[in-house]
Amino acid sequence: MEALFFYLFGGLAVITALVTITRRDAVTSAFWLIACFLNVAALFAMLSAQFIAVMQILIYAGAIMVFFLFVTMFLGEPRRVRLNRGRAIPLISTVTVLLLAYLLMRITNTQHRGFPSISDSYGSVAMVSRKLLVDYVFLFEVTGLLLLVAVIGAVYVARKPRTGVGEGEGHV
Amino acid sequence: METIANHLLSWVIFLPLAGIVPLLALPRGADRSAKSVAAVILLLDFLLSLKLLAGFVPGGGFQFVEDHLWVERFGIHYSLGIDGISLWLVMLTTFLGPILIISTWNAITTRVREFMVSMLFLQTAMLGTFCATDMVLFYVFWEAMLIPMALIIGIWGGKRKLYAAVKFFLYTFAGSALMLVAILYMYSQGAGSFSWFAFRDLHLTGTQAAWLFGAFTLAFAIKVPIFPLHTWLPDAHVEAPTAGSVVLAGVLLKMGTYGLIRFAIPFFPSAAAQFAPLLSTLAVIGIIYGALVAMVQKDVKKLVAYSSVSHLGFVVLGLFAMSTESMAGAMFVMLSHGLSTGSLFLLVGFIYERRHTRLISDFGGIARVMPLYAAAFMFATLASVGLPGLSGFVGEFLVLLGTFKSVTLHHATLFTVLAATGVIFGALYMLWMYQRVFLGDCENPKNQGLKDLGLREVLILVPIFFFILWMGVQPKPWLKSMEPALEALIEQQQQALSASGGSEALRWVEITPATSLEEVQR
Amino acid sequence: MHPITVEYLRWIVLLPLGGAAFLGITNRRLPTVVVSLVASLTVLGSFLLSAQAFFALRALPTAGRLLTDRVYSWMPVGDLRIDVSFMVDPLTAVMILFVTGVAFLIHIYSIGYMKGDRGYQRYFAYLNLFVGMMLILVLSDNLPLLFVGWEGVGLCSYLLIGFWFEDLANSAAGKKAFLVNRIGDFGFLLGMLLIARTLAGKVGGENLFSFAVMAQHTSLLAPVATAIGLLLFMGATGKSAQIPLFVWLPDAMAGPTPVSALIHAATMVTAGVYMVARMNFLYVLTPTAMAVVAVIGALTALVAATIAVTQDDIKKVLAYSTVSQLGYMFLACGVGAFGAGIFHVMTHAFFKALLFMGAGSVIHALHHQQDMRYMGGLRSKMPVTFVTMFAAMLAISGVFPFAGFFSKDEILYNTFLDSKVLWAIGYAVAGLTAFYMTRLLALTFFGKSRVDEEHVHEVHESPLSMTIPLMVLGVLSLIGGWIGWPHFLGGSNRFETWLAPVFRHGMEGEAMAHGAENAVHASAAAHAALAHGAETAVHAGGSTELALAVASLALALLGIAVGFVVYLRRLDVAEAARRAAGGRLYWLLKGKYFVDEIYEALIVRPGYWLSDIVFFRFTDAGLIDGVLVNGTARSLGILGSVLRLLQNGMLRWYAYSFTLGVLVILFYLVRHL
Amino acid sequence: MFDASVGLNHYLLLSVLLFVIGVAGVIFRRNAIIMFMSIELMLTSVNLTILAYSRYLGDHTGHVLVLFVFAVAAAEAAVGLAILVELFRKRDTVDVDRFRQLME
Repeated sequence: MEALFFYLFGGLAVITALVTITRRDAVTSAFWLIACFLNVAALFAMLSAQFIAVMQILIYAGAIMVFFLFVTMFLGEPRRVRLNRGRAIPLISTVTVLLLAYLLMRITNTQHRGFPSISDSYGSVAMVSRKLLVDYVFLFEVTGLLLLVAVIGAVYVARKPRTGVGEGEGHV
Repeated sequence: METIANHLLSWVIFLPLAGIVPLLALPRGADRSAKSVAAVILLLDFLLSLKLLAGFVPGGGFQFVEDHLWVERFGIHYSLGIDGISLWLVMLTTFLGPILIISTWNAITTRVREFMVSMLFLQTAMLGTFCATDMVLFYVFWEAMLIPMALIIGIWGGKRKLYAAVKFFLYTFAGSALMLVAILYMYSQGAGSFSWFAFRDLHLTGTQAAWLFGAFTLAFAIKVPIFPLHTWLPDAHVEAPTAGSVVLAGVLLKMGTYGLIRFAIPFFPSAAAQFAPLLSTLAVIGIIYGALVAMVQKDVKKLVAYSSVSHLGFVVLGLFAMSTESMAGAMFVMLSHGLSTGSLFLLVGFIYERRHTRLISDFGGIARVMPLYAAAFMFATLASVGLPGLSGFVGEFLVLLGTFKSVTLHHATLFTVLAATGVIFGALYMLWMYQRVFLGDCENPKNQGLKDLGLREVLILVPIFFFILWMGVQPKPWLKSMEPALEALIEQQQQALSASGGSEALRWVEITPATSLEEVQR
Repeated sequence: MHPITVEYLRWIVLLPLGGAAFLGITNRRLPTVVVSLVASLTVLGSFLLSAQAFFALRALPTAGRLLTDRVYSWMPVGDLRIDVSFMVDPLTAVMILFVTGVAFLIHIYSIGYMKGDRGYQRYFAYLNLFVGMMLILVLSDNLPLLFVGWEGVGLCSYLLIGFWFEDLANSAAGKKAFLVNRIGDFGFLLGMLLIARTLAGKVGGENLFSFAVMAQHTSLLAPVATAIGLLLFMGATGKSAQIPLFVWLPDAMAGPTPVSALIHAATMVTAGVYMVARMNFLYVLTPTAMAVVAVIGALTALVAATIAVTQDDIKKVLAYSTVSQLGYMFLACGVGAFGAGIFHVMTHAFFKALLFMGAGSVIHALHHQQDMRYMGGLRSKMPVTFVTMFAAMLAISGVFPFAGFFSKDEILYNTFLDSKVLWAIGYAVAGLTAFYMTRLLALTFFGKSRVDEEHVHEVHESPLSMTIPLMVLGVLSLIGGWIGWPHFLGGSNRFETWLAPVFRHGMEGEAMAHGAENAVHASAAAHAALAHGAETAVHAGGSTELALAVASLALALLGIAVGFVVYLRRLDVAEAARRAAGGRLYWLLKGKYFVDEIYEALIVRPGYWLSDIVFFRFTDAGLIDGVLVNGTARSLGILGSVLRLLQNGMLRWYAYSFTLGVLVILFYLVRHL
Repeated sequence: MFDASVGLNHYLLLSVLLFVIGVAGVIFRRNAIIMFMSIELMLTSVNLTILAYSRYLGDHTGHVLVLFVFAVAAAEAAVGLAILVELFRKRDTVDVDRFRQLME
């Protein structure tokens, strides 16, 4: 029963991922990626990491992808960009990717190891937050700082040139 | 005065460096005063070094020793000292100092002040190298010497000056990098400190000694230069300004041989004996090859440069023949080569200042137009060719004598015979050049207008020629002061060899009347 | 035989050297009179001092005749003690006397000959330097100091041959002389080194190069004596122009004639003979070396004489004649008659210097015309020159009362004792000498005048300053030989006895060489017996010596007669003879056996090619510089440019290269799975 | 293949697949935004692996780590897109190959 769900959500995740990278239009691929993240969230839940699953949906699917969509809309993709063809790079890179895939699989196909039983409070917000705020409180603070810096950086980079040094008004 | 007395060596070394301060203080365009300040400083330095000479006791080991802690953790000391070997090289450097400055009175016109600064810096570096008895201090001075020399060639040089400067710098630098590795390795082998004595008494296995000897000798072989590594010399000489090539030939080449006799041989006596045949062969090749190639040169300076390769081949042969006469001869050739080739370069410089060309084909019949110059050039040629009665002969004769008598060197006879042919080739290319440049009638119009040597030029040549003659006629004071240091070196060499049971490469045979000739020859 | 130390020997050398230095420094600023005075007086001073030494020596008992003057220690290194010290023994006395004597005469002669020449002072400076160096060579008591003089005279001959350096040919001749000498000196140097090696450490602190010390240690030198002898002789062939190194002497005629007279006739070229005589104690140890010396001497004499017959330039004839006579001297030394060799050196110095100076005055009169075909009939116009040269001709041909007869006869006699073949060669050369000297006289002074028009009436006798030396030497050519009046003619051969002590080793060694190989150290008694033994041999041989003397006199007269007949009466016969003797032989002789051309082709040109193409262009510029040094530089440059391509700014290429990196690392990690 | 329970290696296999797809996305696509998305995908696959192990070990450290990954991913996306906007303003395109500035 439970394996069934795993293959369902796993397969969906892979398929949606594949579709994301093959869409020509950034917006549609963004939506497909959101779908993929939802499936992954489901997988997290199966791993009884409820808090993380919820956070995944909230942050990834919710925040980051929305941000992606916003930026895509904001930029207003002027024209279709063809998938690049006919250059030496694709041939070698497919070989590389396949090789990479083969290698990683070789590493991970360890013998079957089942999951031990766990207490039902495993994965709950209390447990995770205790761990987070007890053992890794310093890292927590630093990450906060990191986010602050990222925000300032993003704002600074993307601000409209007040001094008109660039070639006038952006196209937007 | 008292502080000068007991720190005499440091004063002699760092006086030129101190001279840079007044130079920098001069206003921008004051070329003349820059030159005179530099000349005065170096003259003072020479006079100071005379005090060194006066206070020197031939028998004692290192004298005027100064030893101050420098880097405590690694046992690096600021330690100086000179003995019979380095004394005369120091005197040669300080003697040539003022002469260099006066010789470029009107040769260098652009950026005169910077030129004088680099000359003074070079002088300090050279003196330091000769007096340092601490390996790190030696290495610092050794590298410091490269910079000004490369600048002098690179900035004030001839057409291909950059190529020559870079080649000179990289070539020497690559060699000395290896030496640095060797020094550090030896320190790591428990030498305790970087002092010369600790390194000399360090016990090393056969292979270690061989490799370290190889590293040291390679660095010095490039500097000497020994046969395959000499191609930087002609370029450096041709492109360097007059003063540059005089100091290059006069002192810098002696760094290599000084390094061999001060560091390579005493540190690894068994390896030195083991490699002696190889290095002697290279030396002999150098002698003949240098002379023959000199014969076909079109440019006078290149010819003299290749002749230096030939002369220094004698020095290396003498060093590795390991007998008192050959070592003394080698030291003597160093000094006399410094004077004779130095004066040759000065003379070539004078004619270059007048005609701005060095090609032999541009000259002809100069003797009619400039008789005094022709006579001076003849004197320098004879000294360089090794005419008996001048300093060149004494050195070469002792080297050949020592090599022929040497028992540590196998096939000593073959080496001596081949080296002696150098005597013939020497005369061949010098006289042929002299004939093409000076003799015959002077039909080239540009040559007819040349004026003979001025007072300044004669003033420079007279002291050099005086010493060439004195060293040729009465070499005793020089030989006497060198001998104890060389005796000690050979003594130490023999002990090391007999202590190591005579490495298989060498069999120590005592010459007794009964020994038959072949036994001696083998 | 403890030597007497004196102080004035050094002045014999210092006087001319001082004169040279003084004239050299004040070049072109002294009036000619002062110059000639200074130059001549210094040489005269040396001559007087030499005479004083000679008489001091005569006063000493025959056994102890040795004056020494140790000036200072030259090269004290390790157990080596070389010092500058001079000595005069009977041999040196003879040499310094005639060297300074002839030099003084030539200085006087040069005053007239070089009058008006731009380089007048420079000429005399060089001449004084030469005399100084020659005296160092002759007076030194050890080999290295002798070598100083040896190369010093080589230098002076270079300077003087190329004296008129405006003409490139002269300076080339000078260079050739110096280089060939240098090749000889190379051998000499090696000889010295071999001596040093064998005697090293076994001489106990004395100067192992000094002749006395070497003479005492002949036993040590015995095994390597042959090698040393041959090497030293190589130096002698260079200096005294013997086969194979005689090519420079004929070209040396490019120098002023007094130079040829002094250097290339009387003094420098005899240095080789002096050295062999000085080292007689060594040469007697090796019969093989002696044989080589004798054979080469004889061959050179023959070859040079044959060439001399065909030369047209008056100085070239004399030059080859000198080479030939030198061959005689070496022949004498080779057969052990060192005394006879030195005797011939002295007599030859007299008449050859005279011949050269006579030729000089002829050339001077004919305004530098040296070709005999344009001379003739000068007998009436230049009587003094003619008479003196005639005397010299008779002397060199070996006609009875003249000097040449005695010295040449002694050599021929000693050669006869040693080997008949060499004697035959020597005998033939005597005839040839008489013939070509007569040819020279005939073409120059007899027959109709072939002098070209504008000079013919100007020809007049040379000024007094040139003729006086001619006369003095003319007299010497006559009486010079009497000092060695041989026993079989009732004389006491004072010259021989005078030199005997120096060559005592010679006699003793001679006995040893001929007798059993026992290295018997002759005690005083045995020594006397030996000397006596030699004495009787001479008396017994007196009759054969007389016969030989008469034979050589006859041949000489025959040569003279044939010479006169051929070159005076019937020039056409001479022409016919030349063609009849076969163009080829004549062509060979005229071309001087093409020795120069052979050397040029075999040694000079390939040598130049080797060093230019193979050494410089191929190895130096090409291999070492090109491939190794610049090669590495270029290859680094290429490598750099390749790497630069990787940074092509394409973002996705960077992404790809990251992935590639990951892949490689994974491969490494996974390899053992 | 379908044995009863789903083990650790299944999850690992899945995350490998997702990761590879992400890498392919980054390499093949010329559109910068798609590349960013692929990067996010790669990060998610890594999260999956971390959680799988965390569950296997029965420990919550994995969870904390994933949270941090979220933070970093967010920051990275923000700054990345900001740069993209600025680039777009200069070049009117998001085609990566056009941005050759590094090379000139």
